Amino acid sequence: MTFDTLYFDIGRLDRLSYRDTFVHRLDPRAKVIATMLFLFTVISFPKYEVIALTPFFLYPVLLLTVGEIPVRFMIRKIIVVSPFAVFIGIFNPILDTRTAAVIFGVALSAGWISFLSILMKFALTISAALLLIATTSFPGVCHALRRLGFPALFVSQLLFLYRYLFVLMEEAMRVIRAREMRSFGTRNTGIKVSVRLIGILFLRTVDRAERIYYAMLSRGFQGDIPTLKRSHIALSDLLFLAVMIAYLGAFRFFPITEEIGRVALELF
Amino acid sequence: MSHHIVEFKDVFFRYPDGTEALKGVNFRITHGESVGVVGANGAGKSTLLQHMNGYLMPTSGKVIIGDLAITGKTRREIRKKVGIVFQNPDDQLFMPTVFDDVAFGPLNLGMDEATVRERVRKALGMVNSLDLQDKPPHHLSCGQKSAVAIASVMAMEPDILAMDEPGANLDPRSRRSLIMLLKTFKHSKIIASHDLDLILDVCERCIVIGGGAVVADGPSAEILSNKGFLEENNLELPLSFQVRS
Amino acid sequence: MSHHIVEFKDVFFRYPDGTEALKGVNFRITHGESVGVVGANGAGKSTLLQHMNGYLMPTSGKVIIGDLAITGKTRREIRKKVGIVFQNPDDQLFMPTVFDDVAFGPLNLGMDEATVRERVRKALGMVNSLDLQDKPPHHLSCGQKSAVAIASVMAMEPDILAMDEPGANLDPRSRRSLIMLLKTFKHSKIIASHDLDLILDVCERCIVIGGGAVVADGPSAEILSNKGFLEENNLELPLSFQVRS
Amino acid sequence: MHMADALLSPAVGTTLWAGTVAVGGYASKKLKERIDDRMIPLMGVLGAFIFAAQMINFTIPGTGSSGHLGGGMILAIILGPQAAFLVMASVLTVQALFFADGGLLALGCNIWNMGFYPCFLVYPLIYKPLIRDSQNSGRIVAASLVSAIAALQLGAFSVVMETLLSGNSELPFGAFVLLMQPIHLAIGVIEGFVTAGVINYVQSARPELLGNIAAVSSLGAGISLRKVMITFVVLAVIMGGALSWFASTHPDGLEWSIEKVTGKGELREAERGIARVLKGIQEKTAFLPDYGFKPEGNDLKKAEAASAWPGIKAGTSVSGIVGAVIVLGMIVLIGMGIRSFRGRDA
Ligand SMILES: Nc1ncnc2c1ncn2[C@@H]1O[C@H](COP(=O)(O)OP(=O)(O)OP(=O)(O)O)[C@@H](O)[C@H]1O
Ligand SMILES: Nc1ncnc2c1ncn2[C@@H]1O[C@H](COP(=O)(O)OP(=O)(O)OP(=O)(O)O)[C@@H](O)[C@H]1O
Ligand SMILES: [Mg+2]
Ligand SMILES: [Mg+2]
Repeated sequence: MTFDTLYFDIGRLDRLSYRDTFVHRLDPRAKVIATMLFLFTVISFPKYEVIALTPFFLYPVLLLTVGEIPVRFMIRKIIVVSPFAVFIGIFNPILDTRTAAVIFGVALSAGWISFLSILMKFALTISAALLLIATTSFPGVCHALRRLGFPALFVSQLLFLYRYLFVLMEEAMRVIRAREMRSFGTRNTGIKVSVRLIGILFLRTVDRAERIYYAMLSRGFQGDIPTLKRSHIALSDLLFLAVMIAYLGAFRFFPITEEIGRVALELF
Repeated sequence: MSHHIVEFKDVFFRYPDGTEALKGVNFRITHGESVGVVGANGAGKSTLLQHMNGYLMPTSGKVIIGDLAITGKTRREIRKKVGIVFQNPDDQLFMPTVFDDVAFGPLNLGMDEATVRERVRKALGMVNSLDLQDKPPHHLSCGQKSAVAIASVMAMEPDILAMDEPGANLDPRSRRSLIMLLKTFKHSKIIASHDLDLILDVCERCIVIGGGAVVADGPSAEILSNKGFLEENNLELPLSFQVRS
Repeated sequence: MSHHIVEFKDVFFRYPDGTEALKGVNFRITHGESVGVVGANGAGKSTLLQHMNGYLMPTSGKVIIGDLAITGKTRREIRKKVGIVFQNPDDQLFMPTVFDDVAFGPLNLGMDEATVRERVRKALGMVNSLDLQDKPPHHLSCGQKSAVAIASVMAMEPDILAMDEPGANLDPRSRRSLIMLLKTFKHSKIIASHDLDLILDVCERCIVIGGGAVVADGPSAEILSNKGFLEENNLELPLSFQVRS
Repeated sequence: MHMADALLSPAVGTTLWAGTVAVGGYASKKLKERIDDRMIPLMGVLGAFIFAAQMINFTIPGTGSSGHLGGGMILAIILGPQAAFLVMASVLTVQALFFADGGLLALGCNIWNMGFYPCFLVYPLIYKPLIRDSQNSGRIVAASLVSAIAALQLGAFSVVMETLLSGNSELPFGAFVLLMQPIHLAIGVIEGFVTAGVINYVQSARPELLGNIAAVSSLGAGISLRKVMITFVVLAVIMGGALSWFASTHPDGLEWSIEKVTGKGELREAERGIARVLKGIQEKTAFLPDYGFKPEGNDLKKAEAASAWPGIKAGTSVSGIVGAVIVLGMIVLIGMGIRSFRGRDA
């Protein structure tokens, strides 16, 4: 079942985020802001840009290595998820057939270039998002959002969602197994039984919410979820942001990659 | 210290679907007592415990904690005094990390940061779980969750502690440390459980619930050794009293 | 009758997130044996049980039921032989009424209506729950749910029965009738539990799991009376062996 | 269907983020005014429920392929529009972070497409009027079906618009629409049946539940709200359209100014050593001039204008490729370096 692996993947991603490395210790706000800037910069490149995108791989690679995130796991996640961009992008080579370049006699259409650009943007944006969560625990991201001004109500229920995601998914998994166990390969995956299962899961969820609410009340809950400040912006965070902005700015506005290529060409 | 008193006065409770779960419950627990609540499945133990800080309000009758009867107005006050540990720790650990969860109560009580941190440290230390504090509860084992759930209630330093089946799903060693922990808790406590051996170890007094009412109330050692009576109430002798042939 | 044999051959299992839950489990259960599986929280008992009908497939090693090794192809066959009762009965009761739930398995086995009715009647009778048959599972008490969950597995008349913590949350009398029921089940059975007294009552043989491997395997009476060994494994003597001062 | 970062232009992404934040802020504010405390855990846990429910796959009759619940409609029916919108927003946030569905910039679009339409358009304008206070199961099926289809069609159409306005895809409007809408019709039908099934089941098993939750939260579907929301949609579409039209016809404002600042645009080219060889190769490979420097290549005029300096352009491209290879090589080396350094540490 593919969803099983998806489930375990998020479990793994979640565990990764509780490591303790330099990147993990950075303030979540700094990482959220940096990620958004990064995404924005990458997306702001025009359709046919490929070369100028290359330096931006430095950021995920650094996070990956300094944050000690397993490379293969990340690559697999990036490849597996969200085929939508690729699916839509693949039409470009088909539809945009103007010749953009002839390399050793092989004509390269503009569509391929824009498709390559989409693929690179895809890899960059997806890995940035995954790395954000892998190096910043989900609660960390939530607290960052809260302190960046997102409504308390939204953030609290995001935290609840996260907390019970695993509980409920495991519950669903057990129910599915129970059904499987007594189905004996008859295709009992019809909508009818499934809808029942979902219905039962729903009822249990509502009951659970009630019990959670009681538990909260019993510990003095009065409508607001209080939290301790868990992090302070440190010098390293500011430094990180500054470097990040310089890095993004430099590679966005100056054709550094080409310069490097030119210098290299001159050297030979 | 009258604020450690728990009194049920002729409490009736009907669930909205019509089930009569409590039918005239009467008892009084004074300061420092530890009381076991036992009874068959569906006897009304959990229902009774949920009356202790006003989740459920009696259909008729009164629940008095300290000097206050529980009403819609007083229950917020009363919740600061009574700590309840539920049957399923997953329902109780609702914050995303262990630390946040244990800190939730003290923060709501309006304590400052240093005090909160101190409270959390102390409560987690009590259940030997200090090293779990940055973990998210969903990556804990069942037994660890139970321990943290207890810590999260202990952090509020309640005057009265109520627990519903605290020992289920614990392995024998963890169960034993729970018993030790409960013995060191010096205020009033009420423990509902099917584990009569645990009740016998922790509680001097025992209340037997049957069909929504108190059918016996007295010293644990006495009640829990009355075989005939226990069997009438879907119970049996604690296992450590049962002679194995 | 070789089809009642359960054999684990060097079974390793790693959860996809990297947790090594089983690290080389070996044992063989022959027809009619009843075996208890005990161990600390997180030792791997539930993981082991879930290998018995192919929910989980070994990362390496083999699980053999009867004459068949469990593979993707054979597990469908094997599920007809092995009935598993989960830790939480709520996970197991997914149909809107008790009757539908117990009938679910037999219907899927392709039986005709009369046989299905007969099976349901018999299974519910076995756990004294015939009168519950029209109720929706969410209105049952915890103990009643456990009973129905057992019936829903029994209705398939499995050759091999596996149960995970069947006694938790049952009141002492229900626990006792569960013990009686298990004793009357004549085929092979495997029971994972922290309730060592229950294991001692029901199983002649006992397997102790520690850190994902079998650390002891032998007669229950022997293993469960070895205090030092039990304590090494987060266990303790069955309560009925503990002398109360 | 999740919109993806890679297809998005900054203008479209920002516009929909702005719309989403506005609606989210509005929903939080409205909800806070009348919320019952117990809604907070309920909303969160129901968000988790959507994930759990999605694990329960089922076979779609007649096709053999499998489908699962999306969730927008069911949440709207159970929680009412504001709360449902926030829950949907959190579900999609978790999907963007943990499952990498879409991405963080596209999150604005996705919340809009899958949250706004079912909660603020379809629920008050279609579901509510169809169902009124009826508890008739046939009526629930019909209303859910129509609603789910409508919500998904709107969402799919938005994906089309967002993609096209972003300008990264070459798909013509007609083909794209023909691709997306029918698929989502099928998905909508399934979503509708499942939604109805669950609502009906809850109705029969625990009728009090639907009434209770709805009573707390679904008062908000008033007329004024509708107007506000429709204005929002119209505004968003117009703004998105205008902005990305601007973006696609004019080069990025910033880039323009950079070009002016650096003046020459290109440094003088040196022809030494291997560069001369490469120059030879490059004469054979002849890059299309508009590639690799200026933004929108589909703008033919620009391409023609740019071809006025073919030599420079071509040179840029070759050094560009060399640079790219070097940069990527360095990145890989840095990565491996850190890794082996750590390896020795450990
Ligand atoms: N939410 C509810 N709605 C309706 N009836 C309920 C509800 N919860 C419990 N009951 C019923 O109230 C009675 C008492 O239930 P309660 O949970 O208090 O029993 P208990 O003594 O805790 O049992 P157990 O030992 O199984 O935990 C039972 O008959 C039960 O079916
Ligand atoms: N779905 C899962 N994903 C990852 N790890 C898991 C999963 N389920 C269990 N584990 C881990 O596998 C190990 C064995 O777990 P298992 O549930 O088999 O223990 P157990 O012996 O049944 O414990 P308990 O007595 O608490 O029921 C534990 O370390 C547990 O954390
Ligand atoms: Mg109870
Ligand atoms: Mg287990």
